[in-house]
Amino acid sequence: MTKITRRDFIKLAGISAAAASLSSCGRERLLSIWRQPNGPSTTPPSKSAWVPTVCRICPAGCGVLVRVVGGRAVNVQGNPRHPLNQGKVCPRAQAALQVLYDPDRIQHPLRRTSKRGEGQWERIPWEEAIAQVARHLMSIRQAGQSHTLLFLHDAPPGHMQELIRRFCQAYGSPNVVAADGLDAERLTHLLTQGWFDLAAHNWEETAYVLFFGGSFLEDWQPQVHMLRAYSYMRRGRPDRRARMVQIGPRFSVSAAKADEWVPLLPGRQGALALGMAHVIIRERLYDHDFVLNHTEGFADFVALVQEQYAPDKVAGLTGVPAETIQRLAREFVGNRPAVAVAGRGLAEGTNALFSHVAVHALNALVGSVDVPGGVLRPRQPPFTPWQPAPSEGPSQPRLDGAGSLAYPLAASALHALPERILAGIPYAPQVLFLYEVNPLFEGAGASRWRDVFQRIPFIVSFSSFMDESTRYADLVLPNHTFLERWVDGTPPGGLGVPTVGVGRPVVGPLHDTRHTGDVLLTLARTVGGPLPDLFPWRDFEELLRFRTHGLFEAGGSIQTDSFDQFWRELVEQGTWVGAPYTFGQWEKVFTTSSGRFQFRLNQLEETLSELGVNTGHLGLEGKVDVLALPHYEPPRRAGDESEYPLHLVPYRVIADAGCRAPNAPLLWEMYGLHLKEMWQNWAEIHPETAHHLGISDGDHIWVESPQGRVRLKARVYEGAMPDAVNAPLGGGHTAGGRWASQVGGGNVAELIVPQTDPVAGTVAWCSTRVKVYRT
Amino acid sequence: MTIPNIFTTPGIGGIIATAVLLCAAATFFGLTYWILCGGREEEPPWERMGWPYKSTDSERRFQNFGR
Amino acid sequence: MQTTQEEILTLLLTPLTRTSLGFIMLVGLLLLIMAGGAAAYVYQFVNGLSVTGMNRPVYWGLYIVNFVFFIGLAHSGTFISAILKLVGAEWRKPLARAAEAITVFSVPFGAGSILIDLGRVERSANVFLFGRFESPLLWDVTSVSLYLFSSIVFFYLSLLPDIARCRDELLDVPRWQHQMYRILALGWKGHPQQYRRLEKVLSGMTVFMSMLVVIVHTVVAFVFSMTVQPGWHTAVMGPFFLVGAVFSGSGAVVVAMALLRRAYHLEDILTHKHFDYMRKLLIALTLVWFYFIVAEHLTTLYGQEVEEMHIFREKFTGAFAIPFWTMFTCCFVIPLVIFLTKGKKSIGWMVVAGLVINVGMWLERYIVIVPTLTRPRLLSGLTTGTYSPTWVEWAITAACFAGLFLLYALFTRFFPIVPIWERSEEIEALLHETQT
Amino acid sequence: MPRWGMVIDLDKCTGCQSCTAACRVENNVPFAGPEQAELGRPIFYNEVLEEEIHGHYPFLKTQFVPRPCFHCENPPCVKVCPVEATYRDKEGVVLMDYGRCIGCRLCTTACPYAVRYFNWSAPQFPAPLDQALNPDVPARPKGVVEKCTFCTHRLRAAQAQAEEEGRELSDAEAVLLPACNQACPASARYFGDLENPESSVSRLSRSHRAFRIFEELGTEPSVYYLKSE
Repeated sequence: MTKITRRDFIKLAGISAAAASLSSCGRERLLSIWRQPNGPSTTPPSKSAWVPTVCRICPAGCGVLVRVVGGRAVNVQGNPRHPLNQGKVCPRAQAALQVLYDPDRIQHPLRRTSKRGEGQWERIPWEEAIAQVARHLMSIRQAGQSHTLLFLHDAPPGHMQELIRRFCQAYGSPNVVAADGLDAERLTHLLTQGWFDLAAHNWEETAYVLFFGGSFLEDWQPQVHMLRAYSYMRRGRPDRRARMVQIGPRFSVSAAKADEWVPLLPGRQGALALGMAHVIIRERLYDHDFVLNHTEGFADFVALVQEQYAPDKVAGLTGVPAETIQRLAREFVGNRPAVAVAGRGLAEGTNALFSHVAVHALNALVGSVDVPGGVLRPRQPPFTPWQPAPSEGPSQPRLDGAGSLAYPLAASALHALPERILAGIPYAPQVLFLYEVNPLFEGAGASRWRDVFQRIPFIVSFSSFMDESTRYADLVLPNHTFLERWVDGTPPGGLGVPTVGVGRPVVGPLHDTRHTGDVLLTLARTVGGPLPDLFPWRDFEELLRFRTHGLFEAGGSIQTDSFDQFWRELVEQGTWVGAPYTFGQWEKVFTTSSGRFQFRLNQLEETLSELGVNTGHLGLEGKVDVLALPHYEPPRRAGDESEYPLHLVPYRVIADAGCRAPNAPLLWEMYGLHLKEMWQNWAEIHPETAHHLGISDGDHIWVESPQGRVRLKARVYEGAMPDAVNAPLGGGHTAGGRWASQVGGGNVAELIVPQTDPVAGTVAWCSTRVKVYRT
Repeated sequence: MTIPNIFTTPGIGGIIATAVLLCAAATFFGLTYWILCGGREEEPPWERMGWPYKSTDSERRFQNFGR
Repeated sequence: MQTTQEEILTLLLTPLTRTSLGFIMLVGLLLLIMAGGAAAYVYQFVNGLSVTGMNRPVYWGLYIVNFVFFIGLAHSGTFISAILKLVGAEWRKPLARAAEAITVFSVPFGAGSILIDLGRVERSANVFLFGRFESPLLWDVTSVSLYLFSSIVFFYLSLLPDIARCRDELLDVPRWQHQMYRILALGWKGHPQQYRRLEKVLSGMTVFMSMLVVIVHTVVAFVFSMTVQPGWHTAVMGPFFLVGAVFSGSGAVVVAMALLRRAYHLEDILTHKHFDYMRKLLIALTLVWFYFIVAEHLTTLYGQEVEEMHIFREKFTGAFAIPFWTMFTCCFVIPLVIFLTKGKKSIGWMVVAGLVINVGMWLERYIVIVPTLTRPRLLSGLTTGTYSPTWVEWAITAACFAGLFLLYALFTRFFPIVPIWERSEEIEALLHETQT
Repeated sequence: MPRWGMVIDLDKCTGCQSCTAACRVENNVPFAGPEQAELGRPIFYNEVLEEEIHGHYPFLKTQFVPRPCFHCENPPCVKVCPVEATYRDKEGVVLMDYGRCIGCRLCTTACPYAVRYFNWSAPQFPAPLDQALNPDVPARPKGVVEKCTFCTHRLRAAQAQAEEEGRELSDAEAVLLPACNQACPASARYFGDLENPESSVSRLSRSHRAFRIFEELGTEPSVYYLKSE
């Protein structure tokens, strides 16, 4: 009883004392908006609303609920309704508020008044800005140069992406270049199963997972789903604890959480996978039914594998002991359903495609395709189709060479652009649009993009932040942050079931910014030609309503009588989920000509012969006969071994939100959990290597590649391979906001020699050699 | 109010501390006064405390060791 | 040869009548340093403790070190005058006041250091408004302030007759100074009865003070040893702090004696004999200190308790090896050597020893407090676990020491630093005869 | 009278730090910035600790340990506070009274888990970042200690609501109450009433995997961990 009276006593005391403190230092008045006189014990809860929307910081598009109090967004939580994250969020989503309220955001349209990159700007009204862009587009169009519009974007799967594609198509430019580097996986599925998309996984049932390359707990799409899957596979199913093996160059968080870590240099995943395939085939452990009924070209595959990838030989290629290869192979077939996954991170070398193919072949061997616990083909949401935009005039080749001789199967090859543009191949771009992409920082060999930008007469950035690339723009049309605008998203990979997230503006725009979707629609109307008819929607919301009508017809998780009702529900729930996944729809799973899983990559063969590409031209070592089979294509490494003895292994940590949240102190302060680094970029070096190089923990070192050198903090780390240097991408900004540019250490992307996979056109993040020395 | 409460209740500690110091103050004042009173019972109290301040030859003689 | 009362009197009282240029310069310098410290504190008050080198987990630094050190230093006076009086060491008499002065002037800076260390000093009243007696800090507040209080009174009473003496003898001093004497003398008449009572009270208080000394520094140690932190949570802390305190205190007394002796030409009063007594006393203390440090660390070493050993290694071979071994040399090796060799003859060497001991003891406080904090039980990678004081902390520390010197200098300038009445045979006799 | 406690499953934990982030957003914890962080002054009510990597390359092992305040039943910090600015409320949550703390930092040094943090300088939320502050949680002034509160403000709100509806706070509601639990993608964290033998936390705290940090100190933490095996 005395205790309670004591509490009251304290309250009084607290108030008087707090009053004293208030008067004492004026600085604290900064916080006066929410000042409470006493400790948490006495603070009343505030009335508030939870507004559902879609997190647009990473491409995954988790459903989130944002707490709004008195017009302020004050908290972010997962949306329990959204099947992807089911009420959970990762640290990046938590940073949403600091993106919204970032003091360094671009607050209104800007026009450059000084030389490029000098950062002199003048504010201009939106109408003028848009008019200026429109003028450019129209003049180019009249000159029959529509194709010289280059649109770089990293718009996550959703209608911004669709709109951008459609806009360029309608305008008459093939040059929409997407920046997400996951095409190798998509292509793998195209070649083996006939559809171009990331795979979904049925983790609920999986019993054994081989992760090749990237870190599945730090750099995966969709991340939160993977994190949830991890804990479910570990403890969600009584007495069915999944076993996980992380194969990769770094003792990452994933490697630490996996049951086993198999160190393997990047670019060698293919060899290891095929070595395992050899064991599985030799010991006849593969899934005979599946192979018999659902695959084609198995015989050729068997022949090749048996001949070329005996464990001993593979051990030579990979440095992984033959015993380990055999053990892993036996474990893999021994614990079904088992899945082999090639990383969605930065794990790839110049042989990205063939690494993925080889790894995916393992799934086919054990029949883990479209079975519970296996690899699924994600079903796409049934949006209302819009009539295709006819691009007028002669169709022009793409600037990045995707789909041409250069990159036969590529959809887009961002990192091939600089070279080609600087060489003027095939023609010179005249207008550059930048949406949620920052090549001057994130591009391989980032700084070389500066020269590219110099070659382009007119550059427009839609960025919300004054990042490296935007600094080089002529005109900035700042986008709303995602909490201020209509957003939608369909998770890349992840779930089999069709899933759509939709979000309305959570708070009114803080500044004089505009939804880039609306801007594009306005442009479409202004530019004229066929565009106005192809873009009849007033704004992005209307566009969403139009497209989601299809969902209404399909029914799914929201069953209503009228569309308006449906739309209201959709916005209220923030998510729509389609029909549950049905297994065994083989016609959907294998859309190849044969309707089977292709061990022999016919389509590759055909495309190559169509284009008349010979393997030598692509710099592939695989002979013609093996080229169309899952085989090991040795990675090309930039930099001479004698001069650059170490392999550079760039990677991403979970707190790295990329160009959509470059300036969130929350994330920089939890940047390097593993190495206990905050506000700092570092390079991990194995103790012995460090000893040889005379480098000790915490030294400042230069990491130098043929591309350039950056200064980093050396961290002597047991979990680095002796002949590798691991360094995180993400830190080292020189622009983007006060906090972004305070992060110590250089930008690791500067080091990457921009080599690409000759077939898929993806950049080889992990094929650069470096040397390391003290500053 | 139990014994432990004496130690854990906020305020009581302060009271104890203050009490101790006040007692000390009282005692010390008392002692000082008592000393000064030595052999001066005839004088009024305030003069024993030295008010108003003055020094007379008589005392000086006593102290000057036959100077 | 025995000097007469006259000479002694003039010897002791003349300094109170004139100010040397050197003195003025000294005061000026000290004031300057204090001004610097004050500025530093204002800076700290405005910007918060972030201007110091303290961090997580090293939540305490120089300020707390100073606190413990000054309180320790304070024990010199009480020890010399009170405890030695109890054991009836007559030789202490001329030293007593010099020593007590150190007490009276260093305690305030000890207590002050705590206030300086507070994150919200303007709320320090809360300690009385909401004080919980369970907290060791409250024991500190109580005992230290009581200690300060009573040592001032004790000091003042023993000073009373001599102030009266100044009042009556020094008629040619500036008016305000004479006024000061008159007021402070409280109309003391030197009546035999007064002397008798004074004697009674003083000897009574010595007992009280002696107990207080023990309590106070043990309690200071409790602030640390009551926590469960490795390196702190040991019963030896209390006694060890106490001994350390008396140790550094006595060292300080030697230095003070020598300085006064030189400054005010007291060669005949503070004789080699006194220094020799102090030397013997200090030898004993050095050995006791050694005994404690061995006891403490041998226990740890033998027990091999993991967390304790972390701290142990940090001290002996790790990040704190240099201060630790410096501390050991300063507190044990150097003093012992000096006392057993040069110190016998030369006062200069005794001063050196006294200074070295205090440097050593300051380091010991540092070694006790900081290493434990740098190595918390539950390690967090985000903590550096290092501590390097900033200029603010150093400035404030310097100011504290300057303040101590200043008060001391001013006191010696205006009051006889060696008790007059306690030495005068008449009064001795008087007291003696009246007792029988 | 419930006694709130937490259980954290180290086997599930993926070291993603969502808990850390969610906590900082929920509780208006200021960021330190590079300089202060360098000095070891950032505030993390809930920090994800990592066990020192052991074993020899390539057979390395480590473990991620999310560390909130352990809300001990016998809290060393509360004992030593001279002004009862920190106290253990009747439901077993160790809280701070920012209005009263004098910043002596005796509690921070007394806590064996170093979970208590000090505001070395006035928290900074450069406008418009201050717009994002959570109205339910007081912003701390400079010079006072702060710590994990088990999101006591959420707890009170939930209890108040339950009371309105004339019922007890159900275990299902409690489990995800603190911001860290709600965010945790791996669902590795549980919150609830340790007094109630039926609650998930007390059931888990009896599991053979359950342990507490530094049991030997007799602080009786209310936070249990579940070890991998």
